[in-house]
Amino acid sequence: ADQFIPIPSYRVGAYASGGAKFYGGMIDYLNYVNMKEGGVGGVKLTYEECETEYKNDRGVECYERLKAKNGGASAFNFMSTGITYATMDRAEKDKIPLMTMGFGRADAQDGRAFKYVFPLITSYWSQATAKVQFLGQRVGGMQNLKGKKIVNLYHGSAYGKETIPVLDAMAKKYGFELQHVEVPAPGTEQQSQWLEIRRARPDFVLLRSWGVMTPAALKSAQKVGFPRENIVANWWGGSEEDAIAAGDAAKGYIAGSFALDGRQFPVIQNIEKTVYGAGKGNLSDKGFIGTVNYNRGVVSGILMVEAIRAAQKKYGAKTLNGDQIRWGMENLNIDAKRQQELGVTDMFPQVKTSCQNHEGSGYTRFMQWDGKDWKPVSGWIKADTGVTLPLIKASVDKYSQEKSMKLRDCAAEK
Amino acid sequence: MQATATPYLLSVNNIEVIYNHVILVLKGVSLDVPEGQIVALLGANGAGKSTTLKAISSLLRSERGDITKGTIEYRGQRIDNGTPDQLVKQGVIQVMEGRHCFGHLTVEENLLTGAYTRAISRSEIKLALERIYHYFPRLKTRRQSQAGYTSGGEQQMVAIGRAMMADPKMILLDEPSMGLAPQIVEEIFEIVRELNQQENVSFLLAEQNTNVALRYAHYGYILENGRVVMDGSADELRSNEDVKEFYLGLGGEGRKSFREVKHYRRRKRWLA
Amino acid sequence: MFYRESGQFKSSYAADSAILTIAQDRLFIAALLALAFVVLPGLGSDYLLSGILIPFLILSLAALGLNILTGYAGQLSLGSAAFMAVGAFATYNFMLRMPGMPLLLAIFLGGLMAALVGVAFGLPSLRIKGFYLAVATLAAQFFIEWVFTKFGWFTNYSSSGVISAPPMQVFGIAIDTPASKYLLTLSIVALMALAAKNMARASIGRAWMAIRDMDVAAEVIGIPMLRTKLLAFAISSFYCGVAGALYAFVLLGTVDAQAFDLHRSFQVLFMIIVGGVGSILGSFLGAAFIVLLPICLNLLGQAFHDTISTQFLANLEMMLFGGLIIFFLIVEPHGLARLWQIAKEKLRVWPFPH
Amino acid sequence: MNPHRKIGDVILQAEAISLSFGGVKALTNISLEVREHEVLSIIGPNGAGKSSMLNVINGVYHPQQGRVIYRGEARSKMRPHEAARQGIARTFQNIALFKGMSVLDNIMTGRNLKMRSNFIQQALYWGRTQREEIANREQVEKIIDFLEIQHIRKTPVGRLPYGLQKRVELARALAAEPTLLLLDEPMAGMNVEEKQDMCRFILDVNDEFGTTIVLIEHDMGVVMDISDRVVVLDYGKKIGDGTPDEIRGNADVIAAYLGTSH
Amino acid sequence: MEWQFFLEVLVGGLLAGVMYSLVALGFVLIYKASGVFNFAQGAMVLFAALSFVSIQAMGVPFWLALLLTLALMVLLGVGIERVVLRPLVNQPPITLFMATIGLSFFLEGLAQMVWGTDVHGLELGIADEPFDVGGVFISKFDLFAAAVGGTLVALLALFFSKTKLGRALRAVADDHQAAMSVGIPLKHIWAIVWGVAGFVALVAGLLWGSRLGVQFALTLVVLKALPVLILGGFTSVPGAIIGGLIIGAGEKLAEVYLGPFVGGGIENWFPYMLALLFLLVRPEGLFGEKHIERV
Ligand SMILES: Nc1ncnc2c1ncn2[C@@H]1O[C@H](COP(=O)(O)OP(=O)(O)OP(=O)(O)O)[C@@H](O)[C@H]1O
Ligand SMILES: Nc1ncnc2c1ncn2[C@@H]1O[C@H](COP(=O)(O)OP(=O)(O)OP(=O)(O)O)[C@@H](O)[C@H]1O
Ligand SMILES: [Mg+2]
Ligand SMILES: [Mg+2]
Repeated sequence: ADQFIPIPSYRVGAYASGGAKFYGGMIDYLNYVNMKEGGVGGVKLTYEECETEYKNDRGVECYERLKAKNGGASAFNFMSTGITYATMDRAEKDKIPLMTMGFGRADAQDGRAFKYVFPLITSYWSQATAKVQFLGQRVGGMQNLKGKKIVNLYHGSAYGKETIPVLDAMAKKYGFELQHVEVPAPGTEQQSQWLEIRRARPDFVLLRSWGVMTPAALKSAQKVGFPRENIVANWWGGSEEDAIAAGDAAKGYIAGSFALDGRQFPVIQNIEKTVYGAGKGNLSDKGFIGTVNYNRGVVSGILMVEAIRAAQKKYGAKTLNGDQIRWGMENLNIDAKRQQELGVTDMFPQVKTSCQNHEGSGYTRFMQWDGKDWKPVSGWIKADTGVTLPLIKASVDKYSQEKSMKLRDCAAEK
Repeated sequence: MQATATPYLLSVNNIEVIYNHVILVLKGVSLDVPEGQIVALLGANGAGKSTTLKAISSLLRSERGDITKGTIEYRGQRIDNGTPDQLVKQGVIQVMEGRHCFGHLTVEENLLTGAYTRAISRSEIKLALERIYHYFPRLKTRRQSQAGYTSGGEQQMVAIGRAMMADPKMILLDEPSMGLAPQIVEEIFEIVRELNQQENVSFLLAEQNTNVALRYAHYGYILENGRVVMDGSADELRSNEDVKEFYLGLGGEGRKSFREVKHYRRRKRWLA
Repeated sequence: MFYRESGQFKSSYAADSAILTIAQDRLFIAALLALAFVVLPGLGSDYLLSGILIPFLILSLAALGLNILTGYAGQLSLGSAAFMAVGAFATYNFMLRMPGMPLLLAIFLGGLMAALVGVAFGLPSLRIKGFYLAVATLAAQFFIEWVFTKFGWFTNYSSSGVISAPPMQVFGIAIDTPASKYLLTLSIVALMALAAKNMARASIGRAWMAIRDMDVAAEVIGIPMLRTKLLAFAISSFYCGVAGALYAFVLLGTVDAQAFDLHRSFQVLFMIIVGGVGSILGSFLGAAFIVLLPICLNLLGQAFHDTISTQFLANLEMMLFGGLIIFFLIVEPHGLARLWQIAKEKLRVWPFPH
Repeated sequence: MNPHRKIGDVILQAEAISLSFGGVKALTNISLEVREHEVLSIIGPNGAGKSSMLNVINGVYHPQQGRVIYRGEARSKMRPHEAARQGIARTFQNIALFKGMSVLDNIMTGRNLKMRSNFIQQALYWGRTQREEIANREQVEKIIDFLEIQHIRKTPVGRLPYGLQKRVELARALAAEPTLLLLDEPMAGMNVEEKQDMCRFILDVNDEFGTTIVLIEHDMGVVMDISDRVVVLDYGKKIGDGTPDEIRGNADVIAAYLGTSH
Repeated sequence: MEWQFFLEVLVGGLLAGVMYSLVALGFVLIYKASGVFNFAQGAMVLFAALSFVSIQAMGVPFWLALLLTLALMVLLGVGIERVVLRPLVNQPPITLFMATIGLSFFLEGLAQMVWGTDVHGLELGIADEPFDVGGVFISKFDLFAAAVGGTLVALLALFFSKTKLGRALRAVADDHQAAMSVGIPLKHIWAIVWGVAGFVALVAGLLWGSRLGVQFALTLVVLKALPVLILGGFTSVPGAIIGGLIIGAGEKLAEVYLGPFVGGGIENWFPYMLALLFLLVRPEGLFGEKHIERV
């Protein structure tokens, strides 16, 4: 029997550089599992790619193309907020889970409203709170944030504005002064924004950037002489691509991450040995093994496979349908021990999901670019749920009412 | 047929032209222009005069027309698959129907573009310009105004002058008299004759104004929807009854008033 | 031989100005409609219906709208996506703020809103022409996109700036299966296409084309520039607005303003140019080309995906797509519709060459 | 003779028109009258300002000085489409047909003024619209027969030879059933036979519908034969105004325009 | 302080404007010389920059790499003429426009197929440290860019107005067929123009590339160039630079001083609105050629 995993990749267009590595990593891991254990519980993993070009309508087409193939799709990970929105209703109806690891709707971590959406490890909101806590550590304690001035420089899009309410809440809670500055998408030009920032003289700049906005921001920061080590971005700004593009202007700049880069992790080394050893590697250039995006892809693969394992425990080792995989994702438990077995200790935080909690972690770690490489500069920082949960509740209520739907009763299920 | 044999400057052999792969316009046209002669191409609207000229100057392709049969030779060489600029360099240039001036360029700049293919010094260019202004004094007064804003007739003059700037050996004139005041028409044809006699330039001119055309041409062809239906020396043609009636407007008893022409007159067709 | 109008005489002007004058054409269209309305909903797979046909139809409608403005009235516009956005967000807010409003009515009102905005941004067209106007319509594109991302009201303050479709029904029938969504879209598109065709062959259509071909002459024979142009903007935007509403509600279900960004505008423009400016049929052919071709190429690519690197394939597909656009333009600069027409002319005289 | 032919009183009057473009004086202080039912020709060398004069009359150009009085109503500025509403139609020197449309549609466009149905009715193509379309189509067909262009009804105008295009343009102008018809070199690029036909059409229009005609033409034969009156312009000035015979005799005119060949 | 800040924004805007002009120039060139709105300009910028850095990555020294890329761009120009433009001579502008759209897809695909999709940094060796003029910060890099832009414009402007070739180019733009009829060889003309446009694209690519990194998003800088283009006029080389200055300064000042009232982020649409206002007064842009309409 086979278990089918759709790969809605994007290897052309604006975001190809990231997409190619991410899906490369994911595919490599699936092959690795097949080659090492002959699949999951004897069930071979199969996959098929479909080019989305990071476009909503192409994404929908890919979803429809792959959802029913080879015994039914296990779960989709589009790595695109837009496509995820565009397929949410369909997934709900088709009972196929969507992995939105690190992106997508923050409120989707409430499994009662979003049964089939899984913002695993960390949602945008969790990261936002983590960023502020990281700054707290930098100034020696949250209390010292009081009176500090922080600018939130955000991408002028739905994605960019998403964290404004959370940050406002944090500002209220810790009494720092927060100024929101919008960069019109796509963000190739930021002169005026950075001049304003220079005038405002903030202590830190929280960067909610994306794509070309990141290098442009760093270059402009350099131009107005703003120290890069006081700029903290979320994970979309935290890959090699983002830093390299900015050249030496990126030195010292900090970004969040939910999956560390590097080849030191056993799992990466094994993949390289087994998969690339056998010449089955997906990357055209082995050099990119261990890059941030590649490792994210591997993590995505791991979570996918672990979900399948969990599901097989309940439903038996056979081809499973989307709804059963969903159960698996809802009952993930990757603790220290399991991480040890997988050889991913410290690569990403422990994950334990439930019917109510589709995020399962909420940890973020921060890395600094030293000109060549990302170096961790913090431990795993837990989201400030005191801030996020109320917001999630409010947003979920609005959603369920707009959709005129009633929430799942997790207690009833089991 | 072997190329070298033809004694003519230009000879068109039985060409067929199709537009857009569907519209058949020329159905086997043949004509010859001897060196140093003025040959008139007559015919009603839509007969295919302009098409013939465009076929020769190979401007046809830019209108999605193709020569599907036949050959065109200039000085014994095939030119039916050349490009316009090659032809101009060889001395064949066309003055297109409907003026086609460069609207945004000044009158003078228009004329200058005519000399594009000639590698000559500034002073020579000045002389060439003066020559044109000598032929068309009106252009001199409007030299600095954008051609797009000059009157119809002025534009016609620009177009002809522009072609003359290339100092060609053979000019394909498409309806030179269109929209010109009578005495300018005369002037232009005088210029044609002058160029022909002094500078031995040969002409192939498509003309509706048969009257004038036949007065200046040595030889003439008459085109009827895509076929040559008659040809002969200017005098022969002028004395031919049908030509008299249909192209010169002369009935048996001299010129008819436009007021009196009978409505029901049926047109006689030649069979080709 | 078989495709001839010979022996089919038109006895009245009405018959002569009918949309389909040749019996074979009428037959063909009838068959097509039967296929679309009866066969496909029954037999078509989810993938075919909601992965391919629905997006194809919706974008055709947008193309139709732009074709009215650009193809018929000759006003080049790069703001189509913005007007789609207006349609989508307006429909959403109508349904949200006036509970119980029927879907179709909401969509219609959404279209009207788009029309209003269209007229506003159409005003400059009275002075500005050609590519200048095109780039000027970008102002509409960026401004409207900005408004919808900027002001939370339009998205009912959704935390992630998206609007989500409520459960939909038409005349009591729930619109939730691919088939029902497909039929809804198809009906709307078919009707509006017919309306467009009618306008195109009536006096308003002629007025538009006149302005397109030579506005001075048009004014000299008594066509009022202002009214005619603005009407074109209004109707065109209405079509785009409805398309936008369908795109948001029927196709995606949840969208943010970025779904209607500049690329969408360009996409729609590509459709009409490739398909044929000033041709209803062209709008559909163009949409088919732009929407389906990349998918076909991608499917083709799948065949080789284990022999050649997907990376390489993906880019190759893109090159092929561009190459094919150029190829078809060289074959027929006036778009696929004209190609189709010429093919028919040839067929008519077949087997004789001319 | 046909009752229409007797020339009525002045319907259009240009008073001291002056028009210049930057440096170029196209018209200086021109006054002329057009009488009902007459055929008035404007002649003059190239660039004399003939076309500009027509453009002033139907509001394409607005003169710096002077005014135009049409049917007793004076105006100095007027949009072309208003002129059209009041019954002034025209053809153009450089053909201005709608290249993208068929002959039939081009002529139908000439009747847009006569159509009342709104775009919603048209979208449904029902009732009024359909009636209108057919009624007007009948009118147009009359004109098509009259000008003998039945065979090219459905051809795109772009493909037509020059002469026929001119004819279609005339048809489009006639479709508006004008009281004043302005023709700018309608016979340019035609051979004698076609000119004869064209003259016939013009005269018939003038006879049967009593349409007043202002004609610009360079063929003296035509002008002298068919006009009732001739106005001569030269470099924007009026140098002659009178019956063909008077003009033939006018010394200035001979010097400036006719030359000795006539 | 306040006026200093104002100056800073103004100067920054003006300099940014020149960067836009650089991209706009490419459009002007091709539009002026063939009446084509070249949608592929962005793709050409990407192609040029990507080729350059990739060649450099092979260990080729800077200047040689520059020359090689230049040669490549000229080759590209010739190719485009042969394959795309020649068969489409004398076709309506909208058709040619669409052809260039096809071209842009092709180039984007090609660039990424040949050189890969990876992001490259690009250092021209001009450190972007600001230097201080009485409290007003001015970026060295921007000054450099401005200088380059200025020179390019001056050269091209001369070329078009003074040379025989320039005149021929304008003739072609007016009427393809007539130009052919007087013997202007379209194929050479277009090859040259596209070659030069390729060169301009290269310059723009290098300057922008060293700002944003060489990556696909380079194609987006076009969006900044379009308002410059309409404001200056499609057909005017000086217009490109002046338009750039106006747009640059305008959008920056607007963002800083008007932005706050509407919550900022107006830089995307403001330039277009600004250009629109200018168009309402001058429908062909500040220096564009008037559209001639005679009847
Ligand atoms: N580009 C074109 N596409 C299709 N048909 C064309 C084209 N150009 C000309 N034709 C057709 O070819 C025929 C001949 O046209 P052509 O212009 O050669 O006639 P002509 O003798 O020059 O007439 P005229 O005296 O009016 O100029 C006409 O019937 C016309 O319809
Ligand atoms: N829109 C315009 N802009 C600038 N100059 C113009 C314009 N229209 C006409 N002119 C100039 O005014 C003068 C008269 O032009 P007009 O077209 O009226 O002459 P015409 O008598 O019609 O000549 P033709 O018999 O050659 O058509 C010409 O010198 C022309 O250059
Ligand atoms: Mg001709
Ligand atoms: Mg005139």
